[in-house]
Amino acid sequence: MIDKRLPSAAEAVADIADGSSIMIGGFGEAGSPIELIHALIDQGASDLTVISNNTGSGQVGLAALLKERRVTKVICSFPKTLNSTVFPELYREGFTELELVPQGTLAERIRAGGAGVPAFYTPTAVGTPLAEGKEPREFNGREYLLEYGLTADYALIKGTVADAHGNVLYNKTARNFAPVMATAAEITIVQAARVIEPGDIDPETIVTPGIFVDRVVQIAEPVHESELIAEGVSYP
Amino acid sequence: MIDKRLPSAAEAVADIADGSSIMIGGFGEAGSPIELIHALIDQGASDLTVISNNTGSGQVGLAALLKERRVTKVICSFPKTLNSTVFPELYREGFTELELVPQGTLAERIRAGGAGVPAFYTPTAVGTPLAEGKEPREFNGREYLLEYGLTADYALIKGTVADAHGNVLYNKTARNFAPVMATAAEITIVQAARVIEPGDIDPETIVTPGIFVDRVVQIAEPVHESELIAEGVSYP
Amino acid sequence: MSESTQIKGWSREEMAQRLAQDIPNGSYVNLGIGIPELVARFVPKGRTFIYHTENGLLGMGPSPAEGEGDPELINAGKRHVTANAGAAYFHHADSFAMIRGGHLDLSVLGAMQISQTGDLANWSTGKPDAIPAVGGAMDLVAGVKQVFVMTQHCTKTGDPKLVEACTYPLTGRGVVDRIYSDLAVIDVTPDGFRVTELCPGVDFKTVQERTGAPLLPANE
Amino acid sequence: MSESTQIKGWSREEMAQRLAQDIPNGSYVNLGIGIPELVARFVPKGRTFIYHTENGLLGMGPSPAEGEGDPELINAGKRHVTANAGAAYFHHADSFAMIRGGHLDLSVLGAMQISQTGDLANWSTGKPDAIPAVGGAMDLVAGVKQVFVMTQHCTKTGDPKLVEACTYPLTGRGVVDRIYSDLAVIDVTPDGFRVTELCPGVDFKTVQERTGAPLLPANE
Repeated sequence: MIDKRLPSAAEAVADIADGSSIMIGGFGEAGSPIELIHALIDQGASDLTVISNNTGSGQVGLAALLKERRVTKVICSFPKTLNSTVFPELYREGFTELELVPQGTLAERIRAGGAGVPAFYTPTAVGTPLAEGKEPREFNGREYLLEYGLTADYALIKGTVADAHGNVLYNKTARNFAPVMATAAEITIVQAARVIEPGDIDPETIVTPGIFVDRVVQIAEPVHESELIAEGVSYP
Repeated sequence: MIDKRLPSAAEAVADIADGSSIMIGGFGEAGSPIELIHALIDQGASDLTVISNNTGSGQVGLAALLKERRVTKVICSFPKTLNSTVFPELYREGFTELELVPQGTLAERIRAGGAGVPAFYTPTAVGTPLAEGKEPREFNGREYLLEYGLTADYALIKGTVADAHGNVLYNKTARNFAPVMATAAEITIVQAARVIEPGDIDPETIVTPGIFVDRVVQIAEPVHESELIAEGVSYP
Repeated sequence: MSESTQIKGWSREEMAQRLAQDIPNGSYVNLGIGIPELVARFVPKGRTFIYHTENGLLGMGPSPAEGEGDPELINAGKRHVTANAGAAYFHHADSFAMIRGGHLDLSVLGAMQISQTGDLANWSTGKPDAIPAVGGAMDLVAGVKQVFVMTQHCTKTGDPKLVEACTYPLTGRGVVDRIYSDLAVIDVTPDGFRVTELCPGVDFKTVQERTGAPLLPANE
Repeated sequence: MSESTQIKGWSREEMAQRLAQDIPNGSYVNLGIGIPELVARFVPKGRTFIYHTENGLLGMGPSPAEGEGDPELINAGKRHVTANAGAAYFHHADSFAMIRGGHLDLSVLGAMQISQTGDLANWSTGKPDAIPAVGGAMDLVAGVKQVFVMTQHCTKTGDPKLVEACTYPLTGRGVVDRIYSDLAVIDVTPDGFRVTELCPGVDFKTVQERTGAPLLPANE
């Protein structure tokens, strides 16, 4: 019997230690595992490195985790949000460090980390300020930069359907970073609206095979960032 | 209107020129696009470089293309088959050159070729004869080898269902190399048992998005290598 | 350069419409956030473009009716969109493999500056207090087959955006193929900027006065 | 080493059964073609192993009934298999990302030679007329967390397979963790081969005589 289900988000994130690196799925609010992030806020771990495309909106989810001064570094492609000043303030104050990575390089570095590829070359960012400090190399007359695979201690991701083996399906563009993050973390934690028995998902359609997933929690009615923000919620 | 359908395998392969490089999907007979290969045999192009995991069985499909002395180089991980002497004879004779690549490195090189990654590092084959001539480099105290992305002029692949935009689904382990080959070829040609209208495939389940596919041919009842071999068929 | 005559150039919609005419049928297109999104409204009759949004959708359709959006079906600008028949969802590594691997035919982007050698600056003012945020812009210009820029010819303060050399931090070096401004359609050629087409009622001299680098006239 | 006494060691089935006892519940396992496939028949009570086959299936089940196979549902040995509840199909790049990325717990492989430093040779005799064919063996030994070798202790001609240094071309350097032969279970340690368990009725001296490198006794 293999059963990766846990009864609550709190139990799923209980062992995350201070200083951990955490990949958090989502592009804007699509795919953001808000309930897992809120459980992490409640749990208390600090000095975290967060790898995520954005830095959250309003004062909920990822933005709330930042606001609680729990994140000392973000690795991110787009840390600006119209309706949030949380990250800019922490960044200007010098509390939270930023490693800015082009979006496609971020995705590819995470994929490489999960695929046992320590480094690869990419044409992205050649000739720009983001090439600074990076090792250039020419292939077939074109310049490329060396980029390194990225791994993390944990990944927090959101699916729609998961089974007890950890197979996961996603909803539309909420898929975004989750499938690659699941491969690149030591412990991958999935929240899914429906958690079902192995065999109930067509094996041809599985996006994240269970080998990449360690813990599954059912969050039957996940909230959306935009709804919480519209309601003026500030977590906790 | 976008419609990538062509009426026959013959028309789909008509422009393949002498000297072309061709990726051919399949692992053993699973996913082998036999009807497209047979159309290529009929078409006559020679001096081909074939990138495929195997070298075919019996005297049909890929083995038949080789037997017709049309392939001067194979890039391959496992060019041995119990029931075929076609490749061994051409190889010993010196007619067909072999570039032997570990299976995972072959898949990753093809993916890199399709993903605009000119080169990457891998731990596979370190310390073995297949590391000869490859550039080593250490990351975090472990040795890796530099491997180059692989592209081709054409890819011939087999799906079960495709639509007029070139979206493709596969059957079980017939998926194997096809999705990465589709990304790495200038022209990707798909044979599928059912060709349907765009919108008739759930967008969550598409394995190969149409952007990677140039031509689609319906082969309603594709044959299997093992059936042809059992019947003693020798193509043409 | 700071001549104060009011020039009536193309509107944003007219720029989008003009640009759309140059996209062949069946093209795979990524439209940047903002003005470039307007292009989708002006697909010429008889043509179909397939829109890619880098957050993981090919076959993006128009915005849904107010209140009918799915918060998890959005574009790169994080606005609600729809999926057309034949659409496909995929993850970010696959999405940027499409971009970096040269599978998209066209990227339409906005610009802060474009140099006469095709350098593009469109992600940062480089000011010390700016929060740097790059998103997918550097990947798009490095990977997509053709890069069109759609932009007002000058900044709000009247400074030229087409310049000899960018002063803002670059998004990519030598990446822009063509510029659609409110005043003209301008190609980036090995010899520099070449005016391909003038907005009706706008003359070459006027465009040159508002451009920070020499312009070549259209090929005769 | 060429002592002609008949030694009755473990049968292949017994080797498989012995090996299976050392696999923890819930392990993700890749079984090499040939003898290693036998392991799947001996899963200890109360445990579930999930089998990966590198051609693109996780959750591989047993062979189907004769004549009921799907020619497109095969394992790495190209034999018909089935898919268990909870299985998933994926393409080769994803499959070898699992392998190379260290996601599989165990790979069980056959061997031609194993050196006392854990080098493995199992893909080529290196003879000039041999058709070289490597498949996924080099990827498996480079990527999977633990590598167990399951093999007859000696070749058919009585030569030792466990040696000081391999003479055949390597599959990987320092990759083997443990060897299950017909005579013993042997760990590859920083000090060399260490006998962990002897087949009942087989003594240490007998195993040493059939081994081409010094053996250490089990830790007392």
